[in-house]
Amino acid sequence: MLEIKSLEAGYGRIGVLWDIDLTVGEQEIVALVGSNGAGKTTLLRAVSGVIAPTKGSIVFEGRDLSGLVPEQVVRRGIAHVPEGRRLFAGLTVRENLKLGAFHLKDSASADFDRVVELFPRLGERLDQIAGSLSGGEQQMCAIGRGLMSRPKLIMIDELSLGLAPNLVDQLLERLETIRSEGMSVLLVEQDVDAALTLAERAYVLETGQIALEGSGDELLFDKRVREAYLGVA
Amino acid sequence: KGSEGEEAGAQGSTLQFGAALSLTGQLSREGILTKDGYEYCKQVVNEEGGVEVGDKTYDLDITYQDDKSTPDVAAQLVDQMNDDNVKFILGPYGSSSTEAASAVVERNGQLMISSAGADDTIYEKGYQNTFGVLSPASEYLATIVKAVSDIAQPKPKTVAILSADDGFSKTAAEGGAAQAEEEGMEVVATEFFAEGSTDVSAQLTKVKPLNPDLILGSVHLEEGVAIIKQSEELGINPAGGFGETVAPPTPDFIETLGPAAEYTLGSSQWTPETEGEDELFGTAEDYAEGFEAAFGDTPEYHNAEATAACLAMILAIEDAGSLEPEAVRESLANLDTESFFGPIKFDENGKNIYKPMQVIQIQDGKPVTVWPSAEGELKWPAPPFDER
Amino acid sequence: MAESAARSTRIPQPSSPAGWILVGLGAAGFAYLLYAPVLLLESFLRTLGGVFMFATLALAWNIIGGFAGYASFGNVVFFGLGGYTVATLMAKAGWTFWPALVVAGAVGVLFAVLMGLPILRLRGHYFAIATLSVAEGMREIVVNMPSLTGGGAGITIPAVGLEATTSYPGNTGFYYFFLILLLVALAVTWRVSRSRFGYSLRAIHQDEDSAAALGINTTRAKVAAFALSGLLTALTGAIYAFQQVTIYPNRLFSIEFTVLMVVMAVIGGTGTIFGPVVGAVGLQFLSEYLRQNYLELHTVLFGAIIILAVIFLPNGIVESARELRSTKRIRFLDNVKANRL
Amino acid sequence: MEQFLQATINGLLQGGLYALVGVGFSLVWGVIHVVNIAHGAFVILGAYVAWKLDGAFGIDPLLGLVVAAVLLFVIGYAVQRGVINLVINAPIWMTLLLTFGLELLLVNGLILIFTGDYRSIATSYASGGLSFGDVRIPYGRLLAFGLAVLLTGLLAMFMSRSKTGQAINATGMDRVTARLMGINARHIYALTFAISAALAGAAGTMVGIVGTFNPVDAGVFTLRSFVIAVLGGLGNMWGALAGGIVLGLVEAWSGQYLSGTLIHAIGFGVLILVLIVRPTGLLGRPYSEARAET
Amino acid sequence: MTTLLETDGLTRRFGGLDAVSDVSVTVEQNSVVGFIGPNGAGKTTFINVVTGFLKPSAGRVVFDGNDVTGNRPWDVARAGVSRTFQIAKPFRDLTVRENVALGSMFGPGNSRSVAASLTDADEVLERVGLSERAEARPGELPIADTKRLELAKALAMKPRLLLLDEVMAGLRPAEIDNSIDLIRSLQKDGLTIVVIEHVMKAILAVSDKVIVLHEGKRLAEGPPKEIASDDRVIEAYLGERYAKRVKEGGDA
Ligand SMILES: Nc1ncnc2c1ncn2[C@@H]1O[C@H](COP(=O)(O)OP(=O)(O)OP(=O)(O)O)[C@@H](O)[C@H]1O
Ligand SMILES: Nc1ncnc2c1ncn2[C@@H]1O[C@H](COP(=O)(O)OP(=O)(O)OP(=O)(O)O)[C@@H](O)[C@H]1O
Ligand SMILES: [Mg+2]
Ligand SMILES: [Mg+2]
Repeated sequence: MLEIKSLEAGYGRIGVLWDIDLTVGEQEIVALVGSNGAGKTTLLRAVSGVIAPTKGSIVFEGRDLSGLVPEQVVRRGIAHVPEGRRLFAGLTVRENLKLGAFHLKDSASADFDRVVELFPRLGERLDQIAGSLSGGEQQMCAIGRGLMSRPKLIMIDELSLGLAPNLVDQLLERLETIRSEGMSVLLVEQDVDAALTLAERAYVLETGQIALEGSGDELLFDKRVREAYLGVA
Repeated sequence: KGSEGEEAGAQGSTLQFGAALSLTGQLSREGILTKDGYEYCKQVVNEEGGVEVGDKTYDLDITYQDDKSTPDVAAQLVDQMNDDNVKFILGPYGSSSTEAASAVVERNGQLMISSAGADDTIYEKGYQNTFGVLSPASEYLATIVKAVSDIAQPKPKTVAILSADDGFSKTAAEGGAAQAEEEGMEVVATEFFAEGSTDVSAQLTKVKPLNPDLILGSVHLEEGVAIIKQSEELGINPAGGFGETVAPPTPDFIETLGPAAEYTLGSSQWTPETEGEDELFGTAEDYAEGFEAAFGDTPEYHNAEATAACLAMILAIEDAGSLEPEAVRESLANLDTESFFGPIKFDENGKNIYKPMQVIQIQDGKPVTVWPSAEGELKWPAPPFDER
Repeated sequence: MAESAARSTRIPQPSSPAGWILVGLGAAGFAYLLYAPVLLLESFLRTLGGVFMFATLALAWNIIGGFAGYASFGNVVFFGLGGYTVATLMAKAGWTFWPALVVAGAVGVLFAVLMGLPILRLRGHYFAIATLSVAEGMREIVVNMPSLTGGGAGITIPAVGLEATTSYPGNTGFYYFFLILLLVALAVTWRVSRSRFGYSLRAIHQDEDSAAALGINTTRAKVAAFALSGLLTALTGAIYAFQQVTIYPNRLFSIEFTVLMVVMAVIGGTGTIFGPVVGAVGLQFLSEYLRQNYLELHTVLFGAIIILAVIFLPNGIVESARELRSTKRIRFLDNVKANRL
Repeated sequence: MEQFLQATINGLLQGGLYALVGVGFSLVWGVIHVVNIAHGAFVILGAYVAWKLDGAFGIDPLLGLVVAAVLLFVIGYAVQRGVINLVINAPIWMTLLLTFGLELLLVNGLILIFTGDYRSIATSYASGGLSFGDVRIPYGRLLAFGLAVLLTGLLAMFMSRSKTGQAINATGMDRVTARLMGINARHIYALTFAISAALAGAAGTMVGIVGTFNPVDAGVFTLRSFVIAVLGGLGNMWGALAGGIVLGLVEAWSGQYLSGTLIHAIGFGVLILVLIVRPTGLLGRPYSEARAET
Repeated sequence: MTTLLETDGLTRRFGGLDAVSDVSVTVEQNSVVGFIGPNGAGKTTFINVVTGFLKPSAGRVVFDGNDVTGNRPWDVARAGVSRTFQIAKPFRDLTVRENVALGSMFGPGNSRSVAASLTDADEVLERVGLSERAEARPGELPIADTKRLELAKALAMKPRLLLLDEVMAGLRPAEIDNSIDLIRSLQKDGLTIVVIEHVMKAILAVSDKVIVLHEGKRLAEGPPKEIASDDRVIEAYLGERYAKRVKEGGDA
């Protein structure tokens, strides 16, 4: 579904990603882990068109995404939940969610109900200004907004960041549901344990290059991964 | 003309005047009118063979600089001209710039004839080197009062004065009020508003219940238009009519207000009916014709003021027979002549108090001189707006 | 964007060779400026004095607007107050210039504190407009106090004859006054930029909450910056008033001054030491050149040049000069690419 | 009492005109963070368009108003898309500088084309009015007022109800994320600026109908717009209406009962008081200032 | 042990919502207190009230025996309380080093010169492992480094009480271990620390005492192990998976 080949990208004259090959299949959950500053966020940005790759290709459903700006990418069916939430701080939760469905022609009330069901907390806060939400509530709102665009592929940067443990559990469960409804998920996650457990396949990114890839379970029991990411010898 | 110019050049080049004018910014409209007045003067002088100083004849040239409608730039420019050895300055537009320039002129020993610095205070600073050909600010409104009390029947008993709050307008307002008392009229209100106001409804609303016979405005164009326009809106119809300083004679006033402008009295430094004549420009009417031939527009009084300032400088130089500023200053102080602009003669402060102003009235979309010499008859009293 | 604005706050290290060269050049330039009156035409001195004046105003604005990030749109109020203080004291109370100048400075500081305390609580644009309002309001108040200020007709400082309390310094005199004040403003800016105070202002600029969390008394720092800005601006206004002899409220409180201060600081580079000076010198000479050569078109050209400058040098002149030094060229098109939507 | 009524009506009507002048300014400033110094020049440009149409082709100013608005819409769109968008990621000061340059260009260009003469758009109806005893309501100003309320209301509704309005708000708060939502930020910015310019054009026409104008007045309108926008609360369209009306009333009342030369000082005083009590203006939302950079 | 921070009936309302409601807690000198609770429980609000960024609707805050209720943020800071922001608030246009130096420049009691502060900053950067990025701008930092920077700024103030709002969010497990070590060593240096985290592993590892907030109220308080197995806490916050993991893994 998503196919990235020998991708290179960076900021201005600084290169960050080198020779990245990565794929995400239909209805697949793929985890992307890697240390601090490895370039995970950069990779997602390159896919969604926020930054322009300097080399390589990104193909989605058989069509090349290169040269597309973010607003065109999202129309192709890729949602990007950015790092740091980036809510529209002055708008209400409801308005934020509605904007997630901006490019859809029809009214998105079904999606809306689904998001509220997924995050009941947001349901209670629909008319609160998003900027005044608690950190975790903001995270919910950001993910909910991403889902509103009815994507074929949703890329979530730091899914569990700042969320209460029970909520993370629920959310991971919901990702399963989302997947079974036909979406693919590309997940950047620091809770490596949870991410690898959930994901079919995973990539480990180190200083801008893919260091390892394999099924979730394979990596979960890989010695290097356990040492570097799970903190267990 | 070409050969004459060469002769003059051969005899010792040109005579250089300098002028810092508002060619851009707030006052650019008037600044450009002033420039045209100077240009016309130059053109005529050179056509008539140049300026004779002693046994030499000079071609006249004027350098212009843009003061961006700000007094400090005007002052700076006059200073620059001094460095370029330009000693004879034709005044900038407006009282503020004139006053700023006059301080510099005084220090540098230059000589300036003001064409548009009317505010009396300029001449009360004790400066020796600044002269003004125009009637001073205190005359602007007083003239209308004089005219009305002279020829209006019935003579108004009460007047209300509306004035902008800048120095020039306030001086004019005070002059008008004093004149009104002198003529036995009662000044029932004097209201001020900020310079440049386009909304004077508050002042009009205050004046309305006092029912003055005459409403006088000491104003610039935009405020003058606002008074008439909003009086119409608010249904204010003084028994006599309206009179305003500087606004009514300008074409914009009539064009903007249309029929509402009718009957408004205005004061003007000059009209083609002004009495007097001189060798260079002839009578006021000759001047108007000549100017129109040269520029395509009928002259406004700003043009005439400017030409008159230039004329005074030339007459003084020719009288002095010298290009020494000190000598020219002497002859300026003693100048006493008739001109297309009226008498030019300066009191000890450098003001031309001897020249009467003209009063015009808008009749059938044109300013018609009604006083002191009459082109047409005063139409009095003015009918209410909705009957025009 | 973060990046570009960032570099401009970097402080030149005084110990670096480039720093010494800068100091050397500065000293040479200074020596020349001191000697200049002997070489130059009187009226050019006046023009130069005007350039120095604007440079000082831009530097003063830079302290509150560039360092602290509180864009004052009403700094002209200090200019006007300084000018009117001097004019009133000299014309109405018969003071000489120097003590009047001191009082003018004090008035600037006092007013900055009094007005700063309530309105420095406003953030961003709201602060800008509050200051603008104060300045415009003050202009009308001055117009309405004719007995003290001469009202709309202005007030004249006696500069000739018996009433003159201080002999008029002339173009050369004012040249030196403005030069010295500019040097003072530069020194102050230099000091501030390297001091804890300067750091606290930068911190406030970028995140006021974060600054407060680190123990910075943001209220005090902001008021102090405002007062400093007010002091320099009031002194400038005071000298200007004496130079002009007759001053009017419409000129001394003209919003044009505020706009020019901001424009000069911004085009040179806000938050830097030399940016405002470079901006003032550049713009004044450009506008003077255009004015002399294009009698009626000059303002239109000036506007067009500003637009082009913004598009191709969006980081300010000083920043672009640094770029030129380090990379030997200015990437106009890259600049455009980096900032366009 | 009658005087008070008249003053109130004057203030209200004047306030409506203020609001119309200021609302577009508030929109681009408050929402997309461009301080448009050239706003007043757009107002004047609108006035000239209607004036010229009236003078040269005899087109009724009310129709001229529509043409002026459409023309300015196009100009505004082009200016934002072709020029201001080029520096949109530079510090906010740069856009201010840019529009300052634009204002110089426009104002002085207008002087070169139309001279600095004062103009006014003459209509047969503007000066007439309704009378209630001694109290008069002039038609021209009433029209301007009605139009201001109408346009401001429409704009407010557009901003809060329509999808595009929401997109404008969102883009102003975080351009990059807005694009991730599928919003074409370039177009949205240009559109916002275009709407603002169109409103300025409409306001300019009304200014021309009820009063006089010349290019140099541009600065006055920009200044007014600043005050109105902030008084009401930046980026809040109803706020601009409220701001305009409050300002109009304050000025009318202080002109009536205090001094005519202090009305601006009093207006500014009221503004500062409002800000001290409500630091985000009459109707401003907290957090509306939050803005994320790239 | 003496009490360093004490709140008494602390309450903060937003409109109809009691974000913090009648919270009375004590933080002992030189202890590490963990604060947990569901999203929106009021943890950040609590910190904001304690540090003077929000005025309390009711209640008192006592620091080191002095009533500091409603004091301005900088006064609280200079009294010796430093905090981090959950959503990082770096000075965007300063370098990382300068960011940290500002903490040292204005921190409690230590009005240090610019030069000295920059040296201090280097030390602190070393300690949090950010030395390599000293000349970077905050905007260029990945998320974990941004968190380290928040911590470094707070540390540079040399505070007595450190309030950490989710400084470990976004760190990978190995890095979390480093942070745990850092907190322990800070405690050894004599600091008192309040840690807000959703990363239970860290909370359990460092805390002497854990306080649970729920809907603005204090739900539970006690030693970490007790809290982790408290049914109410599991129900409201931890969820089954975590409870299970904690039981399996035990203390690290
Ligand atoms: N706007 C930027 N300008 C310059 N460099 C940047 C920018 N954003 C990120 N970088 C650099 O790119 C590299 C990769 O950063 P990225 O944010 O992609 O890492 P990451 O894997 O997402 O890390 P984390 O998990 O901590 O978020 C880092 O070295 C970072 O400093
Ligand atoms: N300024 C505000 N206006 C209205 N509600 C607010 C405001 N600030 C916070 N809240 C609400 O108060 C509640 C407590 O928020 P707080 O940030 O303290 O939660 P938290 O415990 O830190 O949560 P998290 O773990 O998600 O960061 C939340 O429901 C939040 O939406
Ligand atoms: Mg990341
Ligand atoms: Mg929180």
